[in-house]
Parts: sequence; structure tokens; C-alpha cells
Amino acid sequence: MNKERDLVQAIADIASGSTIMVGGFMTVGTPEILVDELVRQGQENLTIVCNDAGVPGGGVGKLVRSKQLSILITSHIGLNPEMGKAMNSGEAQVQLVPQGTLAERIRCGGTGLGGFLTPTGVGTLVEEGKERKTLDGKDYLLELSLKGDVALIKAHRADRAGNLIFRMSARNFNPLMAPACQYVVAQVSEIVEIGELDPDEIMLPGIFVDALVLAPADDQTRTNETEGGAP
Amino acid sequence: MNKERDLVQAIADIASGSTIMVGGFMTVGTPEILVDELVRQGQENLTIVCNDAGVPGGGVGKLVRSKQLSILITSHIGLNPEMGKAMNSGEAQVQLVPQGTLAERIRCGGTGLGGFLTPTGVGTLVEEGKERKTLDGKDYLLELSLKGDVALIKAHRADRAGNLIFRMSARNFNPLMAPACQYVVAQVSEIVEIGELDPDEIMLPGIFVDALVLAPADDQTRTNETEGGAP
Amino acid sequence: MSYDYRERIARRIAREFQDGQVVNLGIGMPTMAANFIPEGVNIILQSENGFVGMGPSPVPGQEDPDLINAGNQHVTLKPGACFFDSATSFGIIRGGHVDITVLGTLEVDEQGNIANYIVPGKMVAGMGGAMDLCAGARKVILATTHCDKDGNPKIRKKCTLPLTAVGQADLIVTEKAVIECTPEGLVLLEVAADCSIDDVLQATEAELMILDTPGVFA
Amino acid sequence: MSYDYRERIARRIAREFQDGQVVNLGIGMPTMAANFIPEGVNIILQSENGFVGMGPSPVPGQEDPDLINAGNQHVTLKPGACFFDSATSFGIIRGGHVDITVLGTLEVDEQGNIANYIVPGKMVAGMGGAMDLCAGARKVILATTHCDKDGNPKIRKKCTLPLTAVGQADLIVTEKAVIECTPEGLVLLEVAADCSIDDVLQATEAELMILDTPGVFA
Repeated sequence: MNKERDLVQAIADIASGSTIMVGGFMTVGTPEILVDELVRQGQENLTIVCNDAGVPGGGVGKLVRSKQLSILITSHIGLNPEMGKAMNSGEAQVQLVPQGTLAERIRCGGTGLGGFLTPTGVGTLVEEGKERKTLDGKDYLLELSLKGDVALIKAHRADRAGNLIFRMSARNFNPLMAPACQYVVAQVSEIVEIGELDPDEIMLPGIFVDALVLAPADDQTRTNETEGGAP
Repeated sequence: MNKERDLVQAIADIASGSTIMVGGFMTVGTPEILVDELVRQGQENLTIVCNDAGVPGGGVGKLVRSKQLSILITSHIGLNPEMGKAMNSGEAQVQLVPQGTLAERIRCGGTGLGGFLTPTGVGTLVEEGKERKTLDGKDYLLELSLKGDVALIKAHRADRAGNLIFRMSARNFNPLMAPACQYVVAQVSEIVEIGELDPDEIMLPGIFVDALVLAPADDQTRTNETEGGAP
Repeated sequence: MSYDYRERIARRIAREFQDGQVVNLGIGMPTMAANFIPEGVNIILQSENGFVGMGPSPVPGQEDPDLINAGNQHVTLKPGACFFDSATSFGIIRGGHVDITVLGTLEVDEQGNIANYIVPGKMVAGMGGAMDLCAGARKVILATTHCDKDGNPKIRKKCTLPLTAVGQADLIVTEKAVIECTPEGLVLLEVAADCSIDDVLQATEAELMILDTPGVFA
Repeated sequence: MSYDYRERIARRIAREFQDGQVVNLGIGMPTMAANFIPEGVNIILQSENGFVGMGPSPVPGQEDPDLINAGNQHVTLKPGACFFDSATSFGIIRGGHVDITVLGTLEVDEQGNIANYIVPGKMVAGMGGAMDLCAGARKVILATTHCDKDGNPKIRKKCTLPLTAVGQADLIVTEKAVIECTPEGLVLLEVAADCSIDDVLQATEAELMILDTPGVFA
């Protein structure tokens, strides 16, 4: 088994109109090489699921600038004013979801659960259109699962079977998104032979990964070091 | 910080009448030394949450034999006929829960979720008294979270801050139970200084662990090698 | 039932496995199927107690105390295996990431209902992971004798025992027949070489549809 | 507001931290509080993008590209740190395993309602992790100027902006006062050394209860 694939081919399997989950938190853990190729190929009318809107021209911000992004399901767009402008002009839509709820909705999508009861958002705008449940005197909202067609994720090490190990805070949404999507491409810094990774240290089983794209480490520096803002 | 504690003291903090979650699957990953001490101290009227009933005289089966167990919340008791007898005689009660539902209910208990929607058990005896929801034509049951007073878990390596690394299939329910309980005691084979474990390899953050009990590796062999039966 | 019949069932089930599939095998005949996987087909075995990449039994004396399968037997790992906790394990199962589960059963019926975890009045074992496996795996294959040890049919018009799952059975493999569960009912796909169609129909309470001439297996 | 006031707020908040507590700090004044932790008190900083054990900023040039805090700043680790995914991170937050969260706010009211993520008509940022932190942390401390930059009170009878959480505020620390949120209403606990009680009352729209003589902080 060898899941390593050519970058162009791996991205060419993505259709316009797809729902794509993209890993990363403020571009840390975002597979920039995969996003760059998606921009180059120009698939349109994409629904993107990502913790945030990245930064102008960085992370999923690249898809905002290229106008490939039609809908963004996210917790925060504060570090990318271009997303705010696209939203206000009606070019793109934004669905805001509390960060913990977003993570859990994606996890539910990958694990066959229909939804979950969370205290987050009770009594706020987030409650609109949702069912409220009271258990032992505490209020919860019923939030539903979220799935995607494609996950674009980034990991540190992989074996050829697609088993992945993430690094530091670049882990974030990456291992959650893979199970929730039909087609999963992972950008990785290193690919080793099957059996070289310790089975106790693998963070995402290879059964969730369809394609590995090897990206040299020097291509993986952060696109933009804009700091500040509260995601 | 040093969470290492004396075995006797660590268990002495457990009161009769407590709900105790015990890690392990067919005794693999069960902290036998902690259970032995609980038997010795004799706390009574315990509600035990464990994947299974262990084996006669092994795992939580020790608490069945000692009659300390009043209620068992579990997915399977087939390898411990003593549990079946105690149940049929009315000495103890058993609440059967599908294994995946049990794992997820415990996870919800630890993560502040009130419950979740699962397809497991729809149209079976498990559905009794539960709400059914239909989403996109698929039926789900609303299952509620489960919490405990005490978790008794087993890990392979720890640092003095209580960060834990599990080994092979002994991981199972152990990392799920700690967050769901107020007081968490971990039996471990090795304790290293803080900073010696790789932050990317730690499987359960030490913030969930109250007490570490060091148990030499030779005390940790499986109590009983009874094989067969389908948990 | 003779060992030959058990092997026949296991061998036939193994032909359902496709290269690269993730498969969960129950104990007994389902586990035996791993011994008959066709050459060139590599499958990934999932064990619901927390890993993928399960290998065969260890050499005696080489057992690792921390490594058992869900049937409480010591096993080994194949290269590429990895471990996870029980919530992740059942996330894999419920999330449709197990392509095939093979389970034994007490009864199965025309609606694909499965009853395989409890006999009222007898000692209770519990459902373990069976309900999640039936609800979650993409394809549920039942490995079973055609009749119980008293000769009563296990393939019923309607299950009489408490259900494990509603409408989740996809394929039934017995020593006499291979039967597909469809929304329209049960379809007889294959008949064992030492059986006639009549033999199968007589041993089956459920109605069996015969769409094409059934194939033969041995 | 002068830097002195910001430091005063951060310094006072740091006195709330107890040894061994798990604390999540928002950006700005909340993050500053980490600089004033009393000697002998060790806290564990949680960062909602996926780790506990956050340390201070790195030496310039020593930044690790994979290690930022939730405010998008490069940070370091303390010994004993560990990483996890975002679902686990918010499980820690919602599950009550964060003892204290310190956040800025736009408004807070007599019922302990918090509004700190959106101003209708202005550019939207999004709630990020704020709703989960308010709903989940055991104690929610608001670090805020007493009034907004136009001099309007931020401590309101009733929030006018969309809420982040209902009834979750526990303590409000401003440059003028320390105020506790109780089920009976807001209680004035302490007044800044350069302020009078009247100064505080005048700058506050909400009703403040004075149960004992307020303490003094500086």
C-alpha cells in the first residue's frame, strides 16, 4: 500500500460545488500547498469549513481572495478583513458557529452521531432555530453533525498507509475533519515506510486518509505572521 | 508538583456508596492493584461503571465476589457467571448499555455535553424510555451523559504531574473515564519527572489525574486468562 | 455441526472481502474467515477494544498482556496497526468506516432484523459492541448455521427474540445457502453443492425469493 | 486608558489565581495577568487551540511555526505541557476542567449576562471560543475598562448587545472596582485606591449592592 500521490492529481479529484473542510487555526496546521493548488486549479462555488477565515492571502484566506469560496462555516473571521468585505458585499456567506460546537459537530459527522446537547450558546443568537433541552436543571442546545465531501489536512509525519502524527498546536481540527469527509488529502512533511511509526503514537489511523502529498518542510512556513485578534 | 500517592491513602478517599468508573476491557487495562485495595478496605454499596464484569475473581469481578458491587453499568457480563448469579438472585443490579453508547456517554460526562444522538439501539429494548429523533430519514436515540465520583484507571507511563501514556489495547476506556469523574486514581508502571514525556505523545493531560499509584510491572499481569465469549 | 460446515461458511464469507477493506470479525466462525482470505486481497482488521491492523495469534509464550482482541484472545499486530480509545473505536464503527462486520446470530428475518444477543430466561451476556456494529458497519454479514441445534429455522419470517438491530442484515451465509437481504425481502443467491433448493426452502421459515438460478458454493 | 490602568486590572486579576488551577486567558489585559501571578502560585495555562502548559513568549528568532496561542501569538511550553485536538480542547473547557477564564467584554449586566463578541452594524469578527469558555469555565472573570471609550457605562442593568452567554459572569475587574456577580445581583467588593464609592456608582448603570465596606485595591 502506498497512498502517496501527486499534488495535482490529488486536488484534481475535487469538484466545483464541494464542501471542503480545511484544517488549521489561524493558518497553523493549514495545508497551504494543497490550498495553493486548489487556487491554481480554480474549482468554484466551494463551501469551506474551517476554524477561521485565515489571514488575507493566507490559509483559507487564499480562497476568499480568489473568490472560490461561496460559503464559510467558521467560528471567527476577525483576522481576515477581506472575508468581512466579501460577506458584506454579498459575494460570500458566513455561518458563525462557536468554536467548541464546530469541533464537536465535525466529530459527530465523522463518528456516526446525529448531534449532541451542549450548554454553549443557550440564550444567544446561536440558539435561533434550535431545540433546547433541560436536563437536571441545566439548559442545552441540540446541535447537529456536520460532514464534508473533502478534507484537506496537514500532518507532520505519515507512513505510506496514511497513518498520521501531528505536531504541537498544528493538530487542532485536522484529526477531526478526516473522518467527517469522503475524500481526505493530507499534506505531510515526511513519509516513512509502513511499520516505522509506533502504533501507540499514531494520532489518526490511515483508514481515514486517501492521499498523501509530500511537501518539503521549507514550503510549510506560515504564510502570514499577522498577530492579534481573538479567534 | 508530585501526584504520586500511597496506595492505601489513595483508595481511602473513596466513600461507600460512590459511583466508580473502572477502566479495562476483559481485565486488560484494569488497575488490579487499585481494585485489590478497594476490596481490602471494603467500601460498600458501590455503583461500578466498566465495559464488562471482568472474570470470576478478576478485574471488577473481584468486587462482585466481595459483594461490594451493588449496581453495574456495563455492556457485557458474559465472561463472569458470578455476576449473572448475583443479578438473578437480586444481590446486584445490572444496567446493560451498548459498548459504543457506554463509551460515548462517559465521554459526554467528561466534556460537558448533556447527551448525543446515536443510531445504535433504535427499535430494540435499548430504546425503552428514550426519545427518538429522525434526521435526514435516519433514526437516532437520544442518550444522556454519564458521570462518576471516582475513576480507577491504569496507564503505562506517567510524569509526576499526572500526564499519562497508555499502552496497546490497555488504553480502551481509561482516558475517557478520568474527565468524567471528580477523583481520579491512576495505577502506573513507571513515573518519570515532569518534562520527560514528549508533549505530543501524552494521551491524557495530567489535569485530569489526582493521584498516581506506582505498581511494579510484575504485579500487572492479567489475573485470569479465561478466553472466549463475545464482549 | 461438523468442523467442515464451519469452515465452509468461513471460506465463503472470506470471498466477500475486497482488497483494502476494513473488517470487524466476531468470535467463532467470523474469526475463522480470516484464514481463508483470497490471495492478493489484504484487509485491515478492526478490533473494537481499540485498534486496527490486527494480526494472527501469537506464538505460544509470546503473548503481550496488553494486546487482546474483542473476543479476549491474545493477538499480534500487522505493520501499520494503530491504537485508540473506545470512543474513537466506536466512532470508527458508527461512522461507517468499517466496511464489513461479520457476526454470528440467533435469528434473522425477512426485514433484515437481527437478534443475536439475548435469550429471555437464560443467563444474560449483554450486547457488548454488537448493536453498534450492526448499526454502523456498511455491510453486515451473518455467519450462522441454517438451523439451531434442535433443528428449528434461524431464518425467520419475523424474529421472536429481542432485536440487536432493525433492518441491518445484508448477507446471510450458512452451510446450506447464501442469502441476500434486500428491501423487498430475502433473495437466495447460492446453494451449497451438497444441498438442493428444496433443502434450503424446507429449512427456512422466511420466504426466499429466487430471481436467477442460484449459484453453487462449497 | 493608560497602561497603568491596564496593569492595575491585570495585577488584581492575578490575585484570583490559586496554586494548581487551570486558567484560560483571553488576549490583551487577560494575557497580561500572567505577568503578575503571586510568588508560590503556579497555574496551568490552557490554550483553546489545543494544549495545556503554555509558557511565555519565545526569545525572538526562537519561534516555532507550529506553536501559537489562541491569540495567534508565538508562545513557548512549560515542562509538563501536552497537546490535543480541538474537540478535546473544548471538552476540557465545557466539561468544567478550566477553573478560571479571563475575558474582555463589551457589556455585562445585573444578571451576569455577558456580551463580548459582536456589535451589530460593525464588522463581524465571530465568537471564536468565547461562548464555550463562558458556558464551560468554572469561574468567568471579566477584565474590562469601567466605561467604553465614549464614557458610556459597560456594566449595565441589561445588556443591549447580543449575548455571548446568559448569567455566566462571576467577577468583574475594572480600573475602578472589583464587582462580584451573584444570583441576587452585583456586589461591590473593592474600590480602587484613587476612586470613591460614588465614582464607581456614577460610572455604573447597573445597581451595585454594598454588603460590607468595600476593600481597596491599587
